[in-house]
Amino acid sequence: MLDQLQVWAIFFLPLASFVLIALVVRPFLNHFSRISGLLLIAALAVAFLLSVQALVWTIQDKEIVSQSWTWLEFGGVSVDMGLLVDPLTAIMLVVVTGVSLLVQVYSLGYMHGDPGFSRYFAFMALFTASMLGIVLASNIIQLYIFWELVGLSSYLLIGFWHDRPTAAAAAKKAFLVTRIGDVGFLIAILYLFFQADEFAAQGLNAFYIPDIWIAAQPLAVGGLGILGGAGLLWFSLGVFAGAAGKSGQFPLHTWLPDAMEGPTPVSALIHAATMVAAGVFLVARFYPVFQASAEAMTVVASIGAFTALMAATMGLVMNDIKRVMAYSTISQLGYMMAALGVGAYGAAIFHLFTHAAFKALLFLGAGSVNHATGTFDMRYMGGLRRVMPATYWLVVIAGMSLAGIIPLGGFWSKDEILTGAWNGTGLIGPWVNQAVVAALLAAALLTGFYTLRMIIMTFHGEFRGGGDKESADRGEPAAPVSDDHGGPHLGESPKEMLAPMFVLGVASVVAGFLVNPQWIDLIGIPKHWITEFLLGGLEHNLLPLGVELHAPDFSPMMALASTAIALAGLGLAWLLYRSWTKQGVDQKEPLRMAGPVHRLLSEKYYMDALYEGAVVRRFFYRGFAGTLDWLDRNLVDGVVDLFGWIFRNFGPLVLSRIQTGQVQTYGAVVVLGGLAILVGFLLT
Amino acid sequence: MSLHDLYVISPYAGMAAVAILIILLDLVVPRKGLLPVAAVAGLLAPLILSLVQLNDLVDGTDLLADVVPASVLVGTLSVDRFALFFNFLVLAATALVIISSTDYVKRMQQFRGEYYGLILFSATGMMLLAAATELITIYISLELTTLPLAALAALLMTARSTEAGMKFLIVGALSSAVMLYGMALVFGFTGSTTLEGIAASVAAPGQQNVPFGSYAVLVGLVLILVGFGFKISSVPFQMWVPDVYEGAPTPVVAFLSVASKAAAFAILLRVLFTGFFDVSLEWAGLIAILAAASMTVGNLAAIGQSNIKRLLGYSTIAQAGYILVGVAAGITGAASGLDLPEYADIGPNSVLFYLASYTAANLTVFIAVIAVGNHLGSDRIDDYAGLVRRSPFLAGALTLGLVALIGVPPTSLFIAKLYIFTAAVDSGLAWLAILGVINSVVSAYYYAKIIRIMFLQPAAYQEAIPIPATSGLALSLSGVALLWIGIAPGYLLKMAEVASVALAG
Amino acid sequence: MTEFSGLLTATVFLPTAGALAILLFVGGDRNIRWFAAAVALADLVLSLWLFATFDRADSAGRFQFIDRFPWIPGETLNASYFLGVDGLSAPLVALTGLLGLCAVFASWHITHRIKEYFFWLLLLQTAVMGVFTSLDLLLFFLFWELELVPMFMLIAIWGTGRKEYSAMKFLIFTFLGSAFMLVAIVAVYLTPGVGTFDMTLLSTPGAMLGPAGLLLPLGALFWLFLVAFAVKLPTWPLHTWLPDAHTDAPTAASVMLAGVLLKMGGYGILRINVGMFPGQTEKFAWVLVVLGVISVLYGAVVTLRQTDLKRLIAFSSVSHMGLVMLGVGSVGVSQGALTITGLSGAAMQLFTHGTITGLLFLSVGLVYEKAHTRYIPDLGGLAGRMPLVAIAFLIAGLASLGLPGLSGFVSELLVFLGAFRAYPLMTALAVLSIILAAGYVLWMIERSFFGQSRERFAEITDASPVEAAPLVLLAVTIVGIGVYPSLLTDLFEIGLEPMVAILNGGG
Amino acid sequence: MSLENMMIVAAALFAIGLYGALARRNVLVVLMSIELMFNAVNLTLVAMAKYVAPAGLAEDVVQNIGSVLTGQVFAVFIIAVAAAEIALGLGIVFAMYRSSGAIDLSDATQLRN
Amino acid sequence: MLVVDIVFWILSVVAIGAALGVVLVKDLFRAALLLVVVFISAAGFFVLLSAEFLAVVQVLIYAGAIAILIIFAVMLTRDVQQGNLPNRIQIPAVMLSALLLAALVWTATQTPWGLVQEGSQPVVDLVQTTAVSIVEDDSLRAVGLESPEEQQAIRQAGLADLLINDFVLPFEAVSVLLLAAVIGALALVRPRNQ
Repeated sequence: MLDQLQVWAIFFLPLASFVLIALVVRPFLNHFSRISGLLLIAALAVAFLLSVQALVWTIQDKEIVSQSWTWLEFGGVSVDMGLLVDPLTAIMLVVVTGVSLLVQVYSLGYMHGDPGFSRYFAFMALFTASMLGIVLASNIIQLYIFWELVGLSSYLLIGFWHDRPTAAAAAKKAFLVTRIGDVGFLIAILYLFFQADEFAAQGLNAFYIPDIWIAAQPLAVGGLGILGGAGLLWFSLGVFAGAAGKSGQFPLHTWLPDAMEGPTPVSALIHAATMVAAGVFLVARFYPVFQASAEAMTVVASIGAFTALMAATMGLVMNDIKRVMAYSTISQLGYMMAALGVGAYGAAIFHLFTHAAFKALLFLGAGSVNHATGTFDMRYMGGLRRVMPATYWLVVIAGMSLAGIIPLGGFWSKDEILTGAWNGTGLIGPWVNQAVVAALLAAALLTGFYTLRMIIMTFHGEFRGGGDKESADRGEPAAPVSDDHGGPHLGESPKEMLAPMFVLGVASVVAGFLVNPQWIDLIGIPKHWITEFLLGGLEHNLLPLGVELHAPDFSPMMALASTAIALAGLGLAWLLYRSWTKQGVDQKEPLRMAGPVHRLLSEKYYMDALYEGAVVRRFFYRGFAGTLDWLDRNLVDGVVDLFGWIFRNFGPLVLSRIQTGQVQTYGAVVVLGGLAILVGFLLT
Repeated sequence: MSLHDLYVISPYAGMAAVAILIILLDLVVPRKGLLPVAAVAGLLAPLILSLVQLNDLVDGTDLLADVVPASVLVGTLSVDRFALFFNFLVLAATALVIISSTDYVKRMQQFRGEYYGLILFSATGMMLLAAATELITIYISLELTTLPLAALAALLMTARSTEAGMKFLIVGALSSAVMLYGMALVFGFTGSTTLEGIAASVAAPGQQNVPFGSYAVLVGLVLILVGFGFKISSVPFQMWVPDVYEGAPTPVVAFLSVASKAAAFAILLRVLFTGFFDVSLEWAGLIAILAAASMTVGNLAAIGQSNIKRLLGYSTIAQAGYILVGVAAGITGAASGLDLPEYADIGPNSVLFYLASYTAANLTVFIAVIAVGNHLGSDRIDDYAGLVRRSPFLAGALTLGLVALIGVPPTSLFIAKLYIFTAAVDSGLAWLAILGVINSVVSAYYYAKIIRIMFLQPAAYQEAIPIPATSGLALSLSGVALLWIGIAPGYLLKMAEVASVALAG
Repeated sequence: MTEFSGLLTATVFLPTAGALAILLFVGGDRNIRWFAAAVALADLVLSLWLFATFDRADSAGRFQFIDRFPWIPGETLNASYFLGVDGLSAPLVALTGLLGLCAVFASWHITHRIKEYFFWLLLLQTAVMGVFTSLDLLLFFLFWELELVPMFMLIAIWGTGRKEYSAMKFLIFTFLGSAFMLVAIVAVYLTPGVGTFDMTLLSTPGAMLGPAGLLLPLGALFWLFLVAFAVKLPTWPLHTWLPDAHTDAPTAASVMLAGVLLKMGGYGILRINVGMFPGQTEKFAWVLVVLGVISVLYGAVVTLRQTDLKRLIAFSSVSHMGLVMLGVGSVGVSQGALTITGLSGAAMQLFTHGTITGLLFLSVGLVYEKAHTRYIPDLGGLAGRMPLVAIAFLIAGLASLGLPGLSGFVSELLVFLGAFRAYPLMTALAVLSIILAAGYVLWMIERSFFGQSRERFAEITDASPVEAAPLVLLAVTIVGIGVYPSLLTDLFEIGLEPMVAILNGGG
Repeated sequence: MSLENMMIVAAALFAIGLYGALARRNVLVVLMSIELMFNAVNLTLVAMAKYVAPAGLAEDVVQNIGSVLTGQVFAVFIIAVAAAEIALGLGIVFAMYRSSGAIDLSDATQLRN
Repeated sequence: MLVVDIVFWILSVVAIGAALGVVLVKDLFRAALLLVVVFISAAGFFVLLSAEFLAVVQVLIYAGAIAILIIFAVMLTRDVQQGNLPNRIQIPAVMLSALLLAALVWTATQTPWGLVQEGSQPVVDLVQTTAVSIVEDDSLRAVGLESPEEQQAIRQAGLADLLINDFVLPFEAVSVLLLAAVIGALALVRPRNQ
């Protein structure tokens, strides 16, 4: 009972902070808005500790008895709000509370002086609570609820500076694009209810996640096969659509770069570490279902790999530091999806874990840089290495981790994905595995390139004027584009900001190896601890499909290859950008020599233009909706008004001809009427 | 004539006597304000007499039945509940019209006695009409109803008023000539002028393949219907209505639109149901078509009218159409595939109920129009702009009346329409019911237009419109009546039901 | 035959009494306002009391708080005054009470002909309450029609824009619809062997199949009723009165119109079409679904094109009310037993949409009152100037797009779940509307509340306490239902269970 | 001379009266024409009284003999009413003449749509 | 019989001709005079139809009173007369009248009228003429009425008797009607005070 309460507390602590901030602090204590931040940090600190506690319990295989609360009951099925704590959950709990805690501490400095300080922390609290809700949910509808609430928080936080039109538009776009995916998710849920009677016949609840796992186990291996065949495939694809929307997978990735309009810590927490990873989590959560469908797995793998590669190419040419990171995030999420698709379940979550650390750090670094320069445009940065050395080195560590340089965290997880993909699980066709590996390796090359390009443009060379120069170039009066309201000041960031970055830096360096030692049992941590731990949890829940559920052994060849490729990417960037930094702002981008390709990439493959310009605006909004609206105004109403016109003009047009005032016509009509009646009678 | 005969005709004689007394009073009393008081007080006489008769009727169907020796009145008159129902209706309408006229009549320096007298004469005719069962009596009563109204229409002596009187007289005389020819033919064929005798003759098998059994009855009945059609203002005999309504003094129009119409429907029912019941399957179709035409033409024409009296004229044509639905629905047989007609469960009683409800509603409207017109000196709808500011009471009452005419609950005509359309559906005339309902919707357009103008348009003048106590009283009475019928229609329904039993004999 | 507890009668007629009192006794703008608010509050308390004390036990009668006595006795029109609530109507009565109070508060700024205004407003409330509680068809129709005049007046006098045209259109459309209903009511009554207007009797299986056969085919009756309700709901293609009426109505009228008047249509479909013609409902379920899906999608698409805030919300109502049709269409389930899900969702949608559009219209009313425009391209940046209104609008907007945790989600989910079992493909199409809904709601919020705040809105102030009261009331309801929907669904299920049982038994 | 012949002559008079009532502008001519129509009806009625057996006459001529006069009675009443009608009609003609100075029906069209 | 027929045809020609004159003659005064001719020929018809009493009434009321009234009216309104002009709907009026005539003639000829049996016709004629002649026993016997009871019944049958018995109600009503009409007419023609 106590266990259960403690786990619930992880969720309720941030929620309570949200309620407190929204209903008490913001309306009544807004002068002491700092309370909001401290409140949330305190809550998250406790939540983090409880999460660690939960992790420990899970490791110890301690059953956390969960009671559930019936939220809604209809048609013989009840929607019970409950807890589902398995290894996946436990790790996600730690990641979410941990990163969130650090980001909140960072925000304390970053958001200092913003008039919406309390609102910011309220939203952050809501987000964290919702994210934890997703992670803890034992019921698919419960999960969907928090899934949407996470989308809401993301919307609110991207549009935090709602007076900026771009931020408002980006928030809307984020919500809308993810919602397209959610339609799939929702239809998947509807399909479950469609089958609810068959679930019930086996004593299962169609919405209870473990029951769904059971239902999806094929008859061939002794499962129930309630979900099977086309139904299972469509269910999986529906769930994946939801995941793809949240995780920015092609073709629903376009919202994520725009989402960088939000405050940078938001990008760090939501659009790098946690929420976007929720898509990966969702697929992982329903992995037992996906696994039963080779087609679904193939789709997940191909989309993931393709996204990883494609997003990386766009990352090459961006000038906005956060957009580079955003494309990088999409790319890395593609890695994770691909990993899930090829069956490297443990590796995918492991990568999620390491990625959370280094990508959050990168974003916080970007925030720090912005804090100093007042811009996100790397063309106006440069030379920051000297003024903010701590930031510089932390970003370098995170960057190298991203690029996959041994022995940083990113290396280990990426390597395990590649190995897993290379080995395959036999669930999907081998050609898919090969294609995935090829795409991921190509992406690794590009990752190295854009990472170093970003570091060089930002930190090396001469300082190129920052936000002031940018405004001047645009011909705007010095309207600070800066996030923070203290005004740019070229220098190191305050301690509140650096401290969390430092913690993340440490994590980026050591965590990868510590939690997942490849060769040896390291100081009591067993080999392949995290992947085995996760796979253990998974094994619990599914019937053997003849699939090897163990982490692949470390493959030196793969490690060598990936490292070489990463280094190649770094080297290429060094060659191209080393000299560029010495010159002025107007220097031509070296990549421009790629000509149309550069343009294609800069224009993001014209996908935004296609979606927003052609499909949504021109075809749908102007064409389709416009036509319907016109018809609605003119056709239906027109007919109605026509009747009105006829009625109104009956008098003037018809009546005045007959009702002339000449009384004898009246008499004539009387007689005519009588005669007409007679004739009528005689005719019938 | 025996004493009993005198008792039987006493309400009618009483009414005529009141009329004569008022005219005499006019000659001797200098204060003309007493006249309406005397007239309304005088109405108590026929009222009480009618009540006494009603009391006597508890077990019988007709005051003249079972009288020994047989009364000389037998055949010409049937003082039954049906007739008494209309006595009360006509008396109520007459009283309200007289009360609401008092202010209006002040315009006339002279002839106030004649005015009230003629109204009372006409009312005498109406009451007789409801009781008449013989063609000659019917004809005389009809003329007694019509001729004073023609004089009244012209009584303002303005060009418009005399034009209205003239039109009413000419169309009226023309249709009564046509009707007379019809009566002659019917008389000639059946050899009788009593409805009873006619019914007996009509029931006999006639010529093959000739509607109504013979050309004489066919042509005769159609020509008679022309005359009645003129009185009830049914299409296509309706064309005089808007002109006369516009030109005649408003209280007279009010009287014309309710009492005269009610009496005409009474005789229509009496003739058709008592005299021509055996051929009813043939005339029911005709009545249904007339109903459909009246509703539709009346409503379509009313849209776009700018004079409220004219609009109400068209509206009354449409209302006649609704009532005709009830007449047509009185007969079943077509629906049940029978060769012989049968009395419908709901038939004439729906007509009676509708007439009473309509009287309350239309009088409410007209009394308000009289009061407004008196002050404004205009009947243009546009001049009603902002009425609600100038006289909330009048605007409210007028709205109530108009809403009732649309047929919106909880007003009298809602139940009445419901009842009459119920009758139609029950008699297999669902199409007519649907058409009627659609027509009600169309009518909402122009009734609501008046409401809209009263409530929405800014008033050209701001000064309040005083409401004379008499108009206030009359409005309250009719308004309460229409609400009362709408909310608790049980009693009136019962009365109508009992009254219509007399028709079936 | 005669039963009288009086509570329901009091709930229904208290506003009328208040209206008459205002007309006759209360003077002074301030007094009138507060008096109206007191009446509305008292009525809310009564309706909540009904809601709270409704006996949910299995043993309790289906209809409770019955007030009944003969109204038009006799053979020709055997009607009674018969009020009562069941699980379906009790929440709707509470909703009416709630929105009634909000409407009074929303009318605080009215100074033009204030006496009449509150008279009509309170009268309207009686009419709507009457519709939800009548158990006699004739009485039902009476209240149904009674609502017309007050609404017409409210739009035509206190409206804006082409108010008279819109009021007239509203009147004619609704009147036309109810004309069909009247014919149906009469035909039902006259069906040999029926002879009653008692809705509880008519809802028993086979009640309409008299021994001597039918007067009109059941299908015809079903459609006659449906047309009336579809106009009110409104369903495509009978919806065109709604945008005009909403756009031009004053705030309080919009609130009542969208909040409860449209619900009368949905209630009618559930109570009469489903309750009395279960077989026909099953037979024509596919038509309902097709109409529902068209309404949902068509409404949403056309909504996207609107530039007037109120018109936009109005069209979104078309879309959302399509979901009611869709939910009712769930009875067309082809395999397995029918569950209550879809119907329950439809009923929930009535309630939740009532609160949501109510709140939307209240907020828009405040925007219009302060900014003097509802034209979206002219607005912008209002969130900074009127955060309270912006939050209220945001909550309502998000609820409207079906965000979990807010009330709209529950009803949409239930409708989709229920309908998917019957018509998976059509329902999947309807699910697309959640994208469109997000599109127009967020676009509206973005353009009117977000963005740079404009010079000319510099003087705008946030909602005053009186203005904020209804916002808070509705926002709390929306969140409350979103978090704890069982409060309502349980009750709706009590009300709908007998219908489902009949459908399953007869199907 | 027979019933048919008399009726045909009466019908001709009726039709002529109708024509006059409908097609003549002068209100006095119209009134006269209406009198023609009444006369035609009277002729018809009297002819019927003479030639058509009233109800019951076939059974017992003597007992029901009074009913052979019904047609004539009808005619008497019509004559009386016609007199009243013409009197009132002329009254209205005078009133009209005084108020608008014209007795032409085609000019009396103030009231119209 | 021949004489009666000849008279009938002469009267018919006169009546129809005069009636046409009434509606067609341009001079109103002549029209009014022709109306008198029609009235008098109608009285002639009445005599032929054994309604002597009616013939008298016809001459007295129509030719005597009504026609004189109309002639007065014609003379009083002489200043505004432009003669007897047709209006615009003359052609439709002719057509309508012709159609109505056709309908009425058709009805008259196609209806199986229940005619008086040959044997009863003399009795009927006798009764109908009693209004203006004294019934002699001879004439009663001449039509085949022999018994005193029958003779008594015939003697009692008469218009006056009917008017105060079977038709007493319309009789009283028509008197009220005449009164009302007179009051109405008087109110309309009396000079105004102002």
